[in-house]
Amino acid sequence: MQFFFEVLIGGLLAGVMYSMVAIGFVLIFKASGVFNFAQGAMVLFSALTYVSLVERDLSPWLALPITLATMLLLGVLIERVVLRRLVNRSPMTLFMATLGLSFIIEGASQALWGAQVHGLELGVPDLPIEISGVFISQFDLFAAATAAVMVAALSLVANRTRLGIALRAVADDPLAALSLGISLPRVWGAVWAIAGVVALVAGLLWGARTGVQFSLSLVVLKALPVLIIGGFTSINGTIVAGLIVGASEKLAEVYVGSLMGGGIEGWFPYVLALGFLVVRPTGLFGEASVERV
Amino acid sequence: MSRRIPPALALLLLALAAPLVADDYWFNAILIPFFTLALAGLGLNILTGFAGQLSLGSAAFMAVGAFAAYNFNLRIPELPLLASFALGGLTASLVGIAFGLPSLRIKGFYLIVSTLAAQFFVQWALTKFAWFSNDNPSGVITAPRLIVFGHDFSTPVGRYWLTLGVVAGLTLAASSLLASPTGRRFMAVRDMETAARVMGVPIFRTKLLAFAVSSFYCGVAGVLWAFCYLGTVEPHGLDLTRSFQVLFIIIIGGLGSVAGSFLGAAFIVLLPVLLDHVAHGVLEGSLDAGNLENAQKLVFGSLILLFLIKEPEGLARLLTVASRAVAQRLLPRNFPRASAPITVLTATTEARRDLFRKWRQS
Amino acid sequence: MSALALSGAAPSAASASETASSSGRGTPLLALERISLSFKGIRAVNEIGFEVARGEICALIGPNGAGKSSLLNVVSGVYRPESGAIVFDGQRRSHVEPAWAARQGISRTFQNIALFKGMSVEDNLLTGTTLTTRASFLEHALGLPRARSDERRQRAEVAEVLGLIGLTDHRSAPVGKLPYGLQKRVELGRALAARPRLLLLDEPFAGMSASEKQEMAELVLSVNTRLGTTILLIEHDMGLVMDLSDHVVVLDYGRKIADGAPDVVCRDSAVIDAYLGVDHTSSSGGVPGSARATSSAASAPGAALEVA
Amino acid sequence: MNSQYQRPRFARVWIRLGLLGLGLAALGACKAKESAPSTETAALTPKAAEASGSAASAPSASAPGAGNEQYFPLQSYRVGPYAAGGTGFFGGFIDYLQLVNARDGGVGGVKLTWSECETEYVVERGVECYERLKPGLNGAPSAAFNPLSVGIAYALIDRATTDKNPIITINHGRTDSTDGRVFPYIFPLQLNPYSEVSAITNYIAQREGGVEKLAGKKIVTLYHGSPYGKETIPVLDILAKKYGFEVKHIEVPHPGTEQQAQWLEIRRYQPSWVILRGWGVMNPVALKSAQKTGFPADHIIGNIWSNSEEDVTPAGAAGKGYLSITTHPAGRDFPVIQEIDKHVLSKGKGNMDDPKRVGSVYYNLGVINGILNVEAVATAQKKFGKKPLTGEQVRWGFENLNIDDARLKELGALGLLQQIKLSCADHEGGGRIRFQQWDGEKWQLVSDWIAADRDLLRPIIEESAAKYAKEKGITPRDCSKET
Repeated sequence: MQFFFEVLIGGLLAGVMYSMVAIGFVLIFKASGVFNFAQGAMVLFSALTYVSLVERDLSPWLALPITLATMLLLGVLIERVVLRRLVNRSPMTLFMATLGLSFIIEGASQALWGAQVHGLELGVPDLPIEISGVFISQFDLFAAATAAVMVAALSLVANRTRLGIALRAVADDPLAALSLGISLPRVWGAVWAIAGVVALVAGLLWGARTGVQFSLSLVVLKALPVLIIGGFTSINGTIVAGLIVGASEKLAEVYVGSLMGGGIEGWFPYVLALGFLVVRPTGLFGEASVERV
Repeated sequence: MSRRIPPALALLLLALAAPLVADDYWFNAILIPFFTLALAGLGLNILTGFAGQLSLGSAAFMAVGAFAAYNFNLRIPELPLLASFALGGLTASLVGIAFGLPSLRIKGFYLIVSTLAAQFFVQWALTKFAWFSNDNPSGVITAPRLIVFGHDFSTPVGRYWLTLGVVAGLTLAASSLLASPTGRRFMAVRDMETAARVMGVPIFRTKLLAFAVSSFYCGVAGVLWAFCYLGTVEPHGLDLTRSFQVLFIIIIGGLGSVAGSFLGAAFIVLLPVLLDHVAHGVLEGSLDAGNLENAQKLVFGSLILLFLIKEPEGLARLLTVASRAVAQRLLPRNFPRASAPITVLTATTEARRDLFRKWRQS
Repeated sequence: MSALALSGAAPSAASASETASSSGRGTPLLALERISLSFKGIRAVNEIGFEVARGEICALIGPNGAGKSSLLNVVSGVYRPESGAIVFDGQRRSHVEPAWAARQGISRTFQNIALFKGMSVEDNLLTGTTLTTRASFLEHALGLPRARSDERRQRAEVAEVLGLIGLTDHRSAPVGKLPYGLQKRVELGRALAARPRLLLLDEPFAGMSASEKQEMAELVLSVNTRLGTTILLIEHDMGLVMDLSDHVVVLDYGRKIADGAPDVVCRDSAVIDAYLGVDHTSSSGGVPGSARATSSAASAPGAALEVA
Repeated sequence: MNSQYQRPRFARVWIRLGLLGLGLAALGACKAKESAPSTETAALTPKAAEASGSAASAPSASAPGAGNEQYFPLQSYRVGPYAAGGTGFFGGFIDYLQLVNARDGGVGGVKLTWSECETEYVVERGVECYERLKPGLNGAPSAAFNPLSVGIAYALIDRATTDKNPIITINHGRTDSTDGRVFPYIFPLQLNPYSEVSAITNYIAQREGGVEKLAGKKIVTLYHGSPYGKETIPVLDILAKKYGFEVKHIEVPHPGTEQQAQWLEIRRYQPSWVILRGWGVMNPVALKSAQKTGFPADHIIGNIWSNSEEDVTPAGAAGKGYLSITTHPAGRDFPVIQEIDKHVLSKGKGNMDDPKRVGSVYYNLGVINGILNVEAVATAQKKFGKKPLTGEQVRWGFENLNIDDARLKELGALGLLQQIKLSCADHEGGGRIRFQQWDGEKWQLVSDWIAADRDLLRPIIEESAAKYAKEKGITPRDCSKET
């Protein structure tokens, strides 16, 4: 039983890590309908930039804002240079564009910072704390807390700031928003910038967990099922989905995987997501669209 | 359709001419992978470009095809090679149908979860169960000798002919299928599912058929990949990266265009090699291999963006535009413009007026 | 009532009598029985029932949100009613599947054009004949005889329809690039290519110029008369409705408020109430020539009231 | 698409294709015999050579009119997920070749030359590179290929055997290619996966205080969910039966960024040792997760692909005490590395972007790989004369390679490289490993050479090789006839 809880809690915490990446997707998709596959590359880029700066003996307190600025810049740049030229294209085209983007970002970040593997210490010990025989990773708790703060901040932005309101308007009905004199490009630029920041947070936490290296961009694969179960457009949905995926995949790996020879974590979340979709074709929190003909 | 044939012929002529100039390097490193990937691209194009179902699982179906063909060939020794090719493809299409089932309910981006599930599950299964690779300790399969009708095709040139033959045949079949009522059903589902449904197009069967045919093509491409190109394949060699590569092929080449699959494949196969040679030649090594490669990534990504921005319909479209331009100069009549005056209309209106008069008198 | 009026009313009168006799001969082609349907709790259609006789043009009118399109969707199987029944050619169904409807020869056009944008005009029409395909996909892939004969037959049928809708010259144009009016016509053609027994037209004249409306109206008439196709159409333009239809059903807020011959219906007080204050001269202004006088006379509430 | 014109066209195309097919078949039949000399490649590779030559700043490579050169085609990878390994290995390799040129003026007067082709560890890129590089360089014949990638090596087996080019898969590759009778051109030098686990078991026995102490012990192998990872499962089972210990195989799906579940399972199972068969990011994550779940790092033994600095440093503190095997200790104190420093690095010709990585695990692997290649060429020269040699001749050199301690001393590689003696039947040779421990900064050697029970493994290998031979219709060489 104690073991079960260990797995469960570990899974939930891992799930939060997934959500963190997925949120980046949601923001952009909600605002501009772009399925931004480059999010993973952005995660890699942010972490790599930060680490490399620190390794060039820059104090973290200097490196962090610089990286932050870089990500903001990157976000705006992407909107300016790429998406603005792709307005009114099919979602598919936009998706492709982000695939191209991820190539560019990956290439650029390695050209810039080289291909070495880096360690990343955030000064948070990764020693387990034991609660009635159940080991819980301090770091993962810290990560979860960070995620919570981030989500809170995001909802604050969404509800309290003019940008947030504009953002919501655009998400609801771009045309109406346009008629209200909201500049779509500006909102999109802002969203991409925010997504960049989210990528930074995810990048730092994942980087500290796995080390900063090329395969950091692969965390996308963990985020996708979360994104899909969450329904693409809801941050809360993403969090919930993350918890579901994390917990179920770990439990499945331990209890089901052992029957199938293990290693099922790779595909289980996708099959799970598939199951969800068959029941709810637009995910847990996605809006179902009524057919108007 | 008419715009698909000339490129096809041009390609065939090129293919015919190839052996006169090409050497082992070209066969082994350029031509064979080109045709193989083109076939895979065609497969995905049938599903995504024509039937409008986005898929990120092409490599999985390639893997299924390769491993299935390998096992058929291994376990039924008297089976002719081409038969095992076909069986490989059929197995792939069965798997394709299985993972296509959710398309009944799931639409758009949500559907990629199904094909991604295929991607990861297939890879896992092929690595996990040693039987698939005949208990090879490293889970890698190796191609048998390529003997068709008693002729040994194991040499580079031989493998080239074999690939070319298979690809050419399947391409023709595909073009005629896509021009047929079946092909129109695919596109109807892609363009306006509801309208297609009320016209009696069996949506689900059509989608499944698209999955089946597409996976068949990918499967056979996988067999060629394993047997004719690499002579070996491990599940990891056909992973998500490959699926994306195939996706790029049809994006760059042109969604919903048979010729596009080939153009895209040519682009994907040649570009890295070309960039590599150019960089070596021009930069005279002022760039070390690492940065060179990064540069390639940058160029590649930028080119993809460029295409999406400038020519969303891909190379195929560019080609058509070019040929149209030429053709229009030569024979302007053959190309009715959308802005053509509607003379006929008034005429028919007159005809109808008479009709009414007759009818009223009666 | 002038000769003008007669010339306008005559056809409807004539075909009405014809309908009477035909419905005497047999059951109506389509009968809706107490159909109800709601979206997210809101009743869009409330126990509506009416009949469409063989060979007639039946118009479904009413203000926006009256549930007209919903009814059409019920008939073509896009929506599934909560209660009630659809009887087509004597076959009773609690709901219809689109495939079944198509096989029965029910085909339709859509309020907002729903063409296959990526395909040429001809291919759109060919898709209309999809049910007549005999050969399997394998035969198609290999270009076997049966596939070829399919192809030949379907192209022949489509060529005919192309002639009827006057788009032979545009057959290979990508449909997305055609002007709106022509797209509407292509959609009608696609529906016709299926050789329908019942043709459902959802606002076939919406957003058309006067001349386009006239052409479309004549097209619809000729389909009804020449091919003998029964037509159920939705239209806001009273004038056109009066001219075209043998039989009008008026809906309001999901209820049926009137059902009968045009001239009867347009004098119905309930209908007038429903339309009071709704200005139709603008839309009927689109109706060409003779039609206008009658229609405005017939449909303008004022006029109707005087008569009453 | 306006399809009504295309029926007739199709008919025509069908006919054209039919004729074409016949023509092709005929052409193919005669073309199949001949193999034209490369025009494109010949045209391109010199440039390529100059390029990477000057990049590697190898005087010999850019020297024109090379009539007396031995060429090393390098299918390197310096970007992508595994770049860290590639840059180190090929850096060390190139630096050693530079040393031989700078210090001894080549091998027996024959200058060494090389050029690089980026594979990014992707199989088909590797194949493309092989095809591009195999014709040699300005007439300098290629000695041997060293792709340092299992996948690429596999794809090259058939091609290399037909082209008579040796493929060196040092410390990795296909275990049964140890049987040189079936795989005449494949060389899993020093250590194949089977020997690896066998030697690890012997080390554990030593730590536990004798083989008999193994009985009843619990051992977990945490393996990468790939063919490479699974390869040793059968052998470990055999060893477990032999010594009476319990072994549990736990898979980590690629890429291995998530291992919570696996390590919780390990903790529940309470093994005394964990053998880590990791790959790339999986290694640091394993160490991190071990720490999370409170498993001691000094009872985790990393295998040959989990033993580099790059595998540990990202884990930070969690890596302290972690054990791993090595066939080539890290460090710069070995005379040969000093020589490289003296003749190459100090002259600013070093190949490494990051000089700090000289003496790292991957760098030293590159160096010993260089030594083995060069020694093979030298050995072959004894038989075929001091001139550029063909791949086939170099193959002979490898098969008759015999490096004893005396020779190791001369090479300045005593303790860095193990004694190694290859033969026609045995393409592995060594089968010995040393153990190192991570002190948080660098690796510390904690054991001398420990050998695998190669006699125990040989039958399994031969069986597997025989199966392959049967599958491919190969008749094994009769080694008694080889000279």
